[in-house]
Amino acid sequence: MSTESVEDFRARARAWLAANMPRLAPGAPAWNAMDVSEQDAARARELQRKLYDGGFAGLCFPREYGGQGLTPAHQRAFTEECRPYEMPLLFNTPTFTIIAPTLLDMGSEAQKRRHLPAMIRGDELWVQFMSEPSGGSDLAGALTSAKWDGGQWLLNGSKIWSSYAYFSDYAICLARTDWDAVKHQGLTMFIVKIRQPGVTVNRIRQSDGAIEFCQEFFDDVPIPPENVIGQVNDGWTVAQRLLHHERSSTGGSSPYASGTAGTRKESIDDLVELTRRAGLAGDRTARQQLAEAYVLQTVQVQLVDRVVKGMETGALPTTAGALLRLFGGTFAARRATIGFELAGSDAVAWKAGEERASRYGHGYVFRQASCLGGGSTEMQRNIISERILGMPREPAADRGVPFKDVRRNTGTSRR
Amino acid sequence: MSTESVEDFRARARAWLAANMPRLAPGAPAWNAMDVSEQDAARARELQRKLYDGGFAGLCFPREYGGQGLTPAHQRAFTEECRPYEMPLLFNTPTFTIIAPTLLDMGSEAQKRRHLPAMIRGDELWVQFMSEPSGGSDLAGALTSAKWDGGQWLLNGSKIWSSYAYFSDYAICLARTDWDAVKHQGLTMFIVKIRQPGVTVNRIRQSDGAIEFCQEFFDDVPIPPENVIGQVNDGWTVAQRLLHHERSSTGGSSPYASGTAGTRKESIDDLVELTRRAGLAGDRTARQQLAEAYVLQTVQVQLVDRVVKGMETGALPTTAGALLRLFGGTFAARRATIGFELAGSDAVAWKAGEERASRYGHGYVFRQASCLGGGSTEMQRNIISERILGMPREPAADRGVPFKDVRRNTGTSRR
Amino acid sequence: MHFEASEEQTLFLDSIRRFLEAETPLGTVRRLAETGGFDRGWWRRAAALGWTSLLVAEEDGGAGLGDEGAIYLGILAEEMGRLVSPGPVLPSAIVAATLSRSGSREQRDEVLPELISGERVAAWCLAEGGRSWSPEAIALEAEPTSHGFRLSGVKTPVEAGDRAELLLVTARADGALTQFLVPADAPGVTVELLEGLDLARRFAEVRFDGVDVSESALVGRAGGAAADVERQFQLALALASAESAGAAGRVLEFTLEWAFDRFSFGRPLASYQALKHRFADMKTWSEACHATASAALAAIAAGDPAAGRLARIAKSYTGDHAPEIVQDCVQMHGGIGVTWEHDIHLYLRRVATNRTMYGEPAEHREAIAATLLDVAGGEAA
Amino acid sequence: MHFEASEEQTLFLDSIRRFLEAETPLGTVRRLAETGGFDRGWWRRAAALGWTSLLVAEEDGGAGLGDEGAIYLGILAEEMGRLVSPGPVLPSAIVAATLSRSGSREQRDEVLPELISGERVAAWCLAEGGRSWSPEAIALEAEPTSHGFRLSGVKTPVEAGDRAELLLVTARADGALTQFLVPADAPGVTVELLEGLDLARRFAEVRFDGVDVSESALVGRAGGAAADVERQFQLALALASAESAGAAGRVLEFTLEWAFDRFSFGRPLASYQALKHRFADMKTWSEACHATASAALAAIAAGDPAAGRLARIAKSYTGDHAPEIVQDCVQMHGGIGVTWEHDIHLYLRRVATNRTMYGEPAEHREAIAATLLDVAGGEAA
Repeated sequence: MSTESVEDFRARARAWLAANMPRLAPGAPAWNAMDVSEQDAARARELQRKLYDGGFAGLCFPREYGGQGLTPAHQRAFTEECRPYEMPLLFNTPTFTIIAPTLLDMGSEAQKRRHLPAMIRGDELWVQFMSEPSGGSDLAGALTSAKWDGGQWLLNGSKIWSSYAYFSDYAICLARTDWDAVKHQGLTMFIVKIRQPGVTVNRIRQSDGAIEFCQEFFDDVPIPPENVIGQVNDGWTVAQRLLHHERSSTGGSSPYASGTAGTRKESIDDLVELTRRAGLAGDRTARQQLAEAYVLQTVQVQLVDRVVKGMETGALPTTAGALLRLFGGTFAARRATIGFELAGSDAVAWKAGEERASRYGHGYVFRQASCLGGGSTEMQRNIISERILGMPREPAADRGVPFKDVRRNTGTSRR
Repeated sequence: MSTESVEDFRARARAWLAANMPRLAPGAPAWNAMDVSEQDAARARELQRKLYDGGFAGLCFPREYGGQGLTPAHQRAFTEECRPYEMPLLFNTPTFTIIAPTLLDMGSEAQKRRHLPAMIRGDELWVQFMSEPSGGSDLAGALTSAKWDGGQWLLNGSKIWSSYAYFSDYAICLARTDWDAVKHQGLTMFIVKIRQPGVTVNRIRQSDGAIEFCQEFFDDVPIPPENVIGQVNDGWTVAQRLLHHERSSTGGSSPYASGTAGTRKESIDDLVELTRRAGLAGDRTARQQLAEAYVLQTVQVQLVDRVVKGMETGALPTTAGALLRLFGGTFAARRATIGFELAGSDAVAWKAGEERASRYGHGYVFRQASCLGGGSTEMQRNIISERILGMPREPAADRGVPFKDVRRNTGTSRR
Repeated sequence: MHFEASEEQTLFLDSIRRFLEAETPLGTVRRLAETGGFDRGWWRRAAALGWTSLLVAEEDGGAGLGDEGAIYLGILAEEMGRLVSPGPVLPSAIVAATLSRSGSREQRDEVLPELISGERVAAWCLAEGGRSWSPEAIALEAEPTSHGFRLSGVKTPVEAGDRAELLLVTARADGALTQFLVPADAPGVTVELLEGLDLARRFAEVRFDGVDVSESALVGRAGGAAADVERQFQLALALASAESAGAAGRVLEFTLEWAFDRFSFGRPLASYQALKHRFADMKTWSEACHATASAALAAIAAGDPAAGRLARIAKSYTGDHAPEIVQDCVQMHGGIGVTWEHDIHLYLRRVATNRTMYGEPAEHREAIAATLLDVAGGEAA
Repeated sequence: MHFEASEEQTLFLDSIRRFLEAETPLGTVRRLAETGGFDRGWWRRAAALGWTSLLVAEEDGGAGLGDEGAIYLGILAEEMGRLVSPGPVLPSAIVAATLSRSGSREQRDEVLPELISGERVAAWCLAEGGRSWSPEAIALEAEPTSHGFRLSGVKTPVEAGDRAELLLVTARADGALTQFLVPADAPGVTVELLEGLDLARRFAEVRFDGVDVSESALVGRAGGAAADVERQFQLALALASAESAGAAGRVLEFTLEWAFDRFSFGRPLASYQALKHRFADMKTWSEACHATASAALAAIAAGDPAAGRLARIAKSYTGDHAPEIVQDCVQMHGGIGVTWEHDIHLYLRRVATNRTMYGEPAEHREAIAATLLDVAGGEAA
């Protein structure tokens, strides 16, 4: 089967988009991942279905699972063409860029046939149940447990930092199934239906006041055996694939994302407009800061290109996505600081109804989230030094010990 | 015996200085610790003798060891008064601020009576033989050894980074005397006469082209038993006192330093003049950098005051000198960078005979020395986190193992 | 606090800490944030501890500490920072000090006692919404009238402007700095509460639309307020610095506890060298923040001519470093550090606000550069 | 090097590396530093490998790579950085490219072959000793005379100015950019070798005291050099960036080896997490330096209208980060890292020099800000 050339595809996509997808109003705000409602989710499902019906959904997924079997170059062309249109961006992360490729790598044939087409059709939004309140960076230290009981698993415990769980359908969930095994060998990865008795989803208010993340509580939630991904007690292998795809996703190198939240240019225009509005267009220090943000943003895109090619050619190991996460996280934090400094006192006190600059204040308060979400920058530095540079691994006190005997948090100094 | 009031002392010192010490020419360059000749050393000995004869040497040392038994406040007053005069600053470090207080703490009565008055009279300049070519920050990993042989010790090995050894008289030298003991328990601290057969002193050229440091080689150098400081195999206790005094010295909190190389004002005037000469007096970015240097310099002095008082009152532990070393080292590096950036292309290429800006280029090349000499900033961070904040110590692979079995450097990747 | 506190200073510190921990622990601060800021009864009780009178002369009912009151105020500011406390400490102290120094007999006899007792609250109207907070940037016009002056202009942001009964307005009459004490309900004055980053401290925009005041509203003489304004400004810089030093120091303390208690890969976070080294940096910056804030307050207390420069140095250093300490402590906390539930964002909001209020680091550095470069001969004194 | 090198590019890279490792290893570089820079025979042998003709058209005796030659030059520059090599690669390539594009028949027939063969060396006279390296700052005057032009002004620092037989002089005639090819021994030209930080690369001050040149010295037409100058400038920025990326990348490699080999407290340095995390940062910056330099060269090779901005971005990013990588690698080495004996200072001198030459990061950021802010509508293209 011969593949359509990228340029032919681009022309066809352009025409289809113009005829079918809603155009964004000029100057419409870029999609804001921070504040998504159930209505937004319903709208995203509808648009995703539209793409599917037009043959423009799941471009890089295999045809047998509802995709189009095209190349990353086709996807890049489509993402360029769809900029002026409203897109179901909510499906990109984690559903398409993290969960779906993990299922592709590690799921059973039945799991792939059941869920991948449903995602691509817009029927299933997914989230990750990975982090735990007690866990920090140590994902393999999961305390959430699943017990085999009468032909099914029963899930108990709690997960946190899952985005959008309150309107999503399924989750991929890492749970401990053997407490006598050493840490990494007693874990299993499950598919969990979110809307069912025993699953409670609470929303978490962020330090900037927005609500995006959730915490879930599990009380004897039943999971059928066919919902195990990979092998029982081999969940860490699945988790590592998932983390790999997460690094690609947050680093910007995933071929499964379709459309982007704003072009590069829009994103610097934001700071350009702020600089002008603050009356700093002629201020040399402000100009330096603005240019610094633009330089870093440009270099980030260049670094993504380089690292993706390096991984493709084998010049860099597959863990090189950590370079992108580290660069991206620290750049986003720096950008938040520059925005805050450019905004001046408007970011600190503002009139009701004149909140434009206030988001730079809130962005500064929430700044470190960019260095925490998707794996902290500390974890990325560990990965880069240990797996890319081959430096010795950190000594861990939990190796070779039954997990039940590993030391855990003391005190309750969380305030 | 009642002590003279600081103000009376100050008046007396002022009069004596005016009558006896050579005045610095206005605008004379601050003393440059980087480029000291044997003639400079002879001159320092002469001036130190003059101070001694006038009763203004060793102000804070006890009277029984040739000092004046005065308080740090007297010393501060003297240091303020002596600014316009040429002073024997070469004696300050390490002789007065590091070696002498270590002898005071740990030396035998005979050692103190023999050497302290000789230092204060200007007869003995001392250096430290602590670091070794193989050793880096791990001073207790010394490979230089002393063997007991027929009523005396025989020293063999090599030391490095000793300033001024080529014109100094004595050294305090840490050597291994028991290879079967664990690392810290097989060391002994010795007094070593430098000018004697078996001691070879080579000078080391720095990356900026200057020559300050030395490397020494020892070939069966005899040391009499009375030259052991403290107990045999207890040299690490002595070394810890020495390191404590070194932190005070490089942090700027030693009461034994007399006179300073340039006032605070002179030091910023340097950058002010550079800014003007570079035509940047009206450049907003340059002004920010200049002010940053001045802010950091001022805060450094304020931090010294705070930490010294904190140590005096017990609010901070005696290891708090590490805070000053860390601040001082990183500030000096930042200042070198600011100087380099202000100087522009003049610091990178210059006409013969117009080298003024070139020292900012060389200062930049040698920048990290301020974060290495006197204990690297990494060691200071270890000390601060472990001994001030009480965080867990780094695991060391050399604890509880006979030193002869400890793993050492591999390969020869020094280039 | 500085390490040479006298016994009186230590007692004062203890009384503040006891009061704040009992009356406005962080849970209370959060509730106040929802309900509109500090409680008046609370403020009167705080005033009874002497908070409002530290820079007021004894004959005006003050503490009689003389200029040394600045050091006590610094202790208070640090403690306010340690618990992200509400309350108009800074404007109250500044206005009371100036009234005691330069106020008319009537202002001192009628107004000052009510400020000292906490019955009434005063705000200082300084900034005018531009980038600069320096007194040189003040433009609000005081136009002479037959019976006094007419004030026209906008002041924003004004700390505690929404709660103040009295406004100390820094203006220009004939181009020279002049200050007035104006009731907040005077005709032509409009106060609009602003929304803001700090949950416990509020700011307002105060408009003066041709506000007529009589001669008796003058604080000091017309055109003669420069010295008072400079001193007020120095105090504001030094107190904001001390407060940020206190806030960052407290955050560092509880983050260190967290690092001891929190286990990752079977080891406490505190055992990871990469984190240990960052804690070492933060400890150094934190001590430096305390050092420079204390030095600025000591200089103000001593009447040191360098006080203005030292206050700017303190504000620029703490403005750069206190927020960075708190941000890295957020990072140390991981995900919980960016939730509303965790208190660390209260601190981050406070130090971020302090960084901006009374001038950002860059503005103060520019002023410092001016003293180094723009004076003949580069005289830096 | 970028990760999609063609087979030809890889062969070219191998030939460079073999040549430099054999002919100018670091020991040789040190000796050349004492004796006055690169050897002419060495340069002719380098030229025989094609270094001088990468941007010269095939009909002028060049490689015929078209604009893709910029990518080959980038590979060469990185390798020069990896061994802190001497030699006038950058000025030679730039002058040869411009002569091939815009030179007269005579210049292309008579001069270009000698530059390509390495018989003669050319330098580009751009900067004039001020802070700015931008073409806009050029002031050297080309005053029309009856038979040509008279050049008056000073160019400094000029890379390889001391060794060049030919000078490409960027000047202004009637206010418009105009370029001339002038023999270094022309009457009125004075060349003074400068001392410098870089031990292997030399710069000179070149004075033009009323130097009379004929029309035939023009490269292109009078007043019509703006496009050539812009292209030369872009190439210089991108090549300096690539060289610094190569130098910093090499330093990172050998410092990592050092960290594996060096034991402290019985453990290799490489096992300390605080150092591991700094290596991770450095690796990230190093890859980013390579990425941005490659992207700038690719844009130049592709004739992308964004090439000028991308070259400035690359120069500003590498100017900030390559020196910081090398400095932190010095720190990783400890005391030996600040000795003359250790080669790391050769690298530090090179990247520090590159940071300054052709404009510091701040100058390029200012130019980038101008494209963002000063064009109507904020058009950033």
